[in-house]
Amino acid sequence: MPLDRAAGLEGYSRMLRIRKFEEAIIAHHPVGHLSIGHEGAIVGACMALRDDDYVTGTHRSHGHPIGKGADLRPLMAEIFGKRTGICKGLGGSMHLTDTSLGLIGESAIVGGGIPLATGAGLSIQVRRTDQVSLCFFGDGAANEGTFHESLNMAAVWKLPVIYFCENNGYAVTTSVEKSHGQPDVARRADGYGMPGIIVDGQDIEAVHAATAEAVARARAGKGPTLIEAKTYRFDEHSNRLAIPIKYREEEEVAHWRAARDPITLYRDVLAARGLRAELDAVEAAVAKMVEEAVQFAKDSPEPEMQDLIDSMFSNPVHFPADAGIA
Amino acid sequence: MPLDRAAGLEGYSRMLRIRKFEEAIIAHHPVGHLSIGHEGAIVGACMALRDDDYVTGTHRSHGHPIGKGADLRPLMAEIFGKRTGICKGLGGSMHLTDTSLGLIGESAIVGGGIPLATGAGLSIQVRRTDQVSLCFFGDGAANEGTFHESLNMAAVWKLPVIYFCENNGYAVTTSVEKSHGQPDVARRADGYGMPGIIVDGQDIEAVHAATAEAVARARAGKGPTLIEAKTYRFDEHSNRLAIPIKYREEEEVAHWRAARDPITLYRDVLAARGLRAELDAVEAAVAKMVEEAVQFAKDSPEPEMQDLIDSMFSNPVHFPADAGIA
Amino acid sequence: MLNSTTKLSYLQAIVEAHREEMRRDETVILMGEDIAVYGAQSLFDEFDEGRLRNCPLSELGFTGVGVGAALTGLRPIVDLTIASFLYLASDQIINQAAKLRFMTGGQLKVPLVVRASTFYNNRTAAQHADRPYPLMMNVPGLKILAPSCASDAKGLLKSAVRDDDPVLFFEDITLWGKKEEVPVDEDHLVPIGKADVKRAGTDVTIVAFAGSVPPALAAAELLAKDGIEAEVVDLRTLLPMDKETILGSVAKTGRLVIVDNSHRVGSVASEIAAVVADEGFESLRKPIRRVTAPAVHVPYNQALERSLFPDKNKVAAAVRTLL
Amino acid sequence: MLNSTTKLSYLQAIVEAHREEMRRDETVILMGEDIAVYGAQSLFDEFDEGRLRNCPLSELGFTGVGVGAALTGLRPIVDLTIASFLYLASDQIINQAAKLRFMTGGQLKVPLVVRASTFYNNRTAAQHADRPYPLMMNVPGLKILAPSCASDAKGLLKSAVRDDDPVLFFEDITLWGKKEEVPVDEDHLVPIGKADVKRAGTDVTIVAFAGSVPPALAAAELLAKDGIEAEVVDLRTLLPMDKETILGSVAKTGRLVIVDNSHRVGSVASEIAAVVADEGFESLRKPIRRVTAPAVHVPYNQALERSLFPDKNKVAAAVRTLL
Ligand SMILES: Cc1ncc(C[n+]2csc(CCOP(=O)(O)OP(=O)(O)O)c2C)c(N)n1
Ligand SMILES: Cc1ncc(C[n+]2csc(CCOP(=O)(O)OP(=O)(O)O)c2C)c(N)n1
Ligand SMILES: [Mg+2]
Ligand SMILES: [Mg+2]
Repeated sequence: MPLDRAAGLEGYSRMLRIRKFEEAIIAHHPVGHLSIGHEGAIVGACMALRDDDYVTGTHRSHGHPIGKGADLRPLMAEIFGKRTGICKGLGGSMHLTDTSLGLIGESAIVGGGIPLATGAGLSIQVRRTDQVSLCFFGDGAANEGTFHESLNMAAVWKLPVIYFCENNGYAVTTSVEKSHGQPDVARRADGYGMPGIIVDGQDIEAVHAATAEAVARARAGKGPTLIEAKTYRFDEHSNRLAIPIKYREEEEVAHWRAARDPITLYRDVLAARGLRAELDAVEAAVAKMVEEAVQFAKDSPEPEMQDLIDSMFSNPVHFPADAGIA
Repeated sequence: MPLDRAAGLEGYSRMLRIRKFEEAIIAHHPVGHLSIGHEGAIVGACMALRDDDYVTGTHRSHGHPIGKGADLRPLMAEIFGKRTGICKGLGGSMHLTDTSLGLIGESAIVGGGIPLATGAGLSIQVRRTDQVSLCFFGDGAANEGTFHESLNMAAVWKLPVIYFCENNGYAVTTSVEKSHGQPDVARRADGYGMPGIIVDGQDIEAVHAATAEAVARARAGKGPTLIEAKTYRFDEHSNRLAIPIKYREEEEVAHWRAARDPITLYRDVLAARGLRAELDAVEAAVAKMVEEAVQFAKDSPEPEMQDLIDSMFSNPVHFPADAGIA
Repeated sequence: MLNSTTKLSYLQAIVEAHREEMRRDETVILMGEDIAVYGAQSLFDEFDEGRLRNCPLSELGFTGVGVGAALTGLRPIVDLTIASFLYLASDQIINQAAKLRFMTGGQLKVPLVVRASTFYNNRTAAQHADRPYPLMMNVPGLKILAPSCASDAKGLLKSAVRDDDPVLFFEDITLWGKKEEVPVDEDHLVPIGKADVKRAGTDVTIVAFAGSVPPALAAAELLAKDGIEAEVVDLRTLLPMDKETILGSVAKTGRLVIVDNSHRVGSVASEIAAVVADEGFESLRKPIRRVTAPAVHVPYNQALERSLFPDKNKVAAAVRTLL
Repeated sequence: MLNSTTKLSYLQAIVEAHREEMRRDETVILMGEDIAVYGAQSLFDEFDEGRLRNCPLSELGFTGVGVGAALTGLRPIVDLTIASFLYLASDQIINQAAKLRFMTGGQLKVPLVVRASTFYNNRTAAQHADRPYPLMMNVPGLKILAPSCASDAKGLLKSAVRDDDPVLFFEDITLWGKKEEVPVDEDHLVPIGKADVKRAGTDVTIVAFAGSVPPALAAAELLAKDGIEAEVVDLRTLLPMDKETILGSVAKTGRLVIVDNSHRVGSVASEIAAVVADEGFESLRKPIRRVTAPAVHVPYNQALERSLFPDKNKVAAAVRTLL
């Protein structure tokens, strides 16, 4: 079912925030892995969550906090490595983790976040709250042992976890065809006795509907679901990594950019629902947000050694004295 | 299809060798994890292999070399920790590895042998021989990340590997029901685009037929197969580990021992085929083999530090000089 | 009552620490494979299976599940059982547990305890017998404990459960059955980062921990017969190390022997030696000796296996080379 | 021809070593993720995909596949790419590759090379920037290499491929682009286990390896301006260590500074210090100094990250404390 008017506009706004945030990164501070192309999948999933639901993410970490509704300023400051960054400039582009919105770690170790999300599910079950835990991961991550071990545990224990695969068809230069015994990640769910669902990741409302259903199952104590959103990475794997080979066709990239852009597709949907004026307002607001975020980042101070020291331990012992800090 | 006369008697003999070898262990040197109850699965699988095919095994390592046809004397000497042991007394009960018959490692790290067997498959493919690689592992091992990563690679690369699960229903005290999202390991194969077959592990000829078919697929370059043999461990997990809790019903154990013993079941089959006299001869021969093996082990010398030193490196550098050996 | 004690084995003391902490704080849970087999069966009488999780054979996965649970309100104790399985879980310990607080600029805390038993001198051969403490010492953000007796085991494990950072707790199966009087006080804590002088002496400092403490103490008795008074420092915490106690003892004795059951190269003993060769050099009168297992794997054959590990004679002999 | 050389970067030299060894021996294969991205793309022109395996994201699995292939007639080179991913593969390296020959009483050999790049000073933050050499030094059965220049990288990698034991080969990305003249001789091998005196001196010994060699040499130049002649020993092989060269140099200088980019506690530097504090104690005139990265994680912020690692000034300052 479609998102209602307010939710639809908020969804459009969050997708646009991701897009514009990352365009600003390209313009001002080109580092890292962009989510451009994934906005429909990310925001569709996040819109099905409450603020107190947990989320884990990946090295492609910008979209997840923005999708969950995070303030852009500390995120951009983090990209710039500043002290006002969401991680004090210690984490950086691959780790935009805003814990105030339930994010508990964007893992640059591919597959590393899958057990974390599962553990959040265990915590929810033991503490008997009605939260859920949503785990973003890629098609490449689905080949890590952590995927297998985690999904099986979640299934045995009926944990309230949604495993959400952003399947963009490639892990760096390696296609799903060349790295998976068969191409559908969702088809692996049956081996764990878990439902597996495939959804069009470029259709925010389809993603939202599928995720909302999985969230309802999880809150009802019926256990985990694996959702595979078929999506596409519009840019290179990382704008810091030179790719010396051709691993996907230009036509393929051009087709997705032109015909499968989740933002333009959804703009047309909302426009058809008579929301042109509201869309223009959203676009102006997002442009302003991103501008302010960049300015905030530029104006912010660098972190100092003391910030680093303060972030190491909750209960320091013989620290920093014995750490050998010059 | 049934095994022919000679193969049938050889299969019966190998099953009996495993049984009597382990009864001798209980009597003379009680260490380790016994394969009693698994004989039909192990021998049925091994009888489908050539001497030059590779095999990897597990901590429950006695059955695999015997199933492949190994000389019992060095195996028993290894159990006794003697210098004449197949591993010079350095490996012991969990590692009875006879490389002359293609065994390349019995791993006491559960799941650790699965990538090794897969690597042997890769080697076969790169060297373009018509060998195959067979990987024995347990139901518990199927929950290790190595299972997932290895089966997927074998499927993508169409490696000549047979993944053979000895599903005895338990990992130490943990039942499949309490540790697997759904109870059939073979059902996980589809997620890798690989055939998965379930077979009665107490029926040596059924196991042989299923394995022979998978071996034929592999030799024909058609890729890997996952075979799950439903079997049962008649004794405790390990006769060196005290189990303080009740995790399976006595009736269950009694039923399998009485009605599902692969050796008595097959003896009846062969007897019905008019082979009573031959069976008696096999039993006498096996009794003698095991007796000789025990005597050989008892009469053998202990290994020395030099044996240990000689086994560390193929190309020693500053060794043993710098190892700090007293 | 507060000062009364009860006789417990090292393993029983560990189980008691679980019981007391699980009673005190319902966010404490135990996870691991066949946990009942590793001493915890009596806990099932008191706590439900929700807090006593028998895990599938998925070391990396369930350790990461413990980390995720620690990030979200629980205080998990993850039992890896045999320390040789630690490698499988090492990525979640090193790249997640030890780094998440830092990488999030201090937003998160990771109150996680990981238990692992060093399973040597037990005829289980090379894939079960590792003592991998040194592999984790290089990892910032971790605390590493290795007690040598029941009361330290109980007091340190309780401190670990109450600590908000990830703690590795190494149990030594050569000590599991060793009984002694253990305080019953539920707030009996042994501080993390403090060594304990198990025997006072003036002629030589012997630093040991976990299973290397008994041979160190036995060697000290041997040496005492010849009028050599050894001071035995039980490290108890490997990371962060109690440099002050070690350096203080060496300042007094001028001689140092370190006893460590791990492999010689890159051992805990090596780190101690490096610290003293820098910060304690002026007080050193003799070379620093390390009595360790050699850099070879552990064989199945029992006599060969035993011959690899430090014993009182090897320790005493090392001391005598310094006199 | 035999003595002629060609200018290559450190990474190019590594790729050339692959090319030469793959030509020489068709059982040599390369496995890893996106191997073309890590320098190997030119190999695809010459060798088929059967021998150049792009692997799924399954570090533990494909490293174990490499071990299995090594047991059965191949000589695989497994590229783990970034060294921070080594933990995921550590079980197959430690429990299988390093132990299988031993556990089978010498029946098997494991001619495996595992490559890993230390990816620090590169703004990739804590989960990418580890230098985990020390974590592997405690493992018997392994050989560990860490070259500091293109010709050593080529010669050592070729020796590693020809070695019948498992070898860990650490590349240092701070050196990847560094060019120098490299022998073209296809049998130019650098022996495993031999250090190299990169600069002769009489006043102090500076031991370094991989990315810590450039600051060590730069510090030596600084010190030379003040008439202090430092001898710079490039370890090249971390395991087994060339104790003879280190001890020989310290016997001459009486002073030792060790430079190591890994975290201070349980570092490679600690092991070297321990060896010298025992076997070289008599020649030591001053404390042993370790110049290392501190025991904190690597931050994203570039200035903070740079400030953690040894540089020529820190090394020179450490030397001056010994004069
Ligand atoms: C354990 C691990 N292996 C390899 C890498 C290097 N790496 C970073 S991203 C990536 C590809 C991940 O692919 P996928 O999971 O599909 O996510 P995507 O980048 O496509 O969003 C790789 C191989 C890593 N960071 N961690
Ligand atoms: C990685 C690892 N984890 C745990 C253990 C301890 N352990 C030894 S055997 C075993 C159970 C294995 O179960 P399964 O794979 O079903 O084999 P079975 O013993 O039933 O034949 C366990 C948990 C181990 N040896 N290795
Ligand atoms: Mg992808
Ligand atoms: Mg089983």
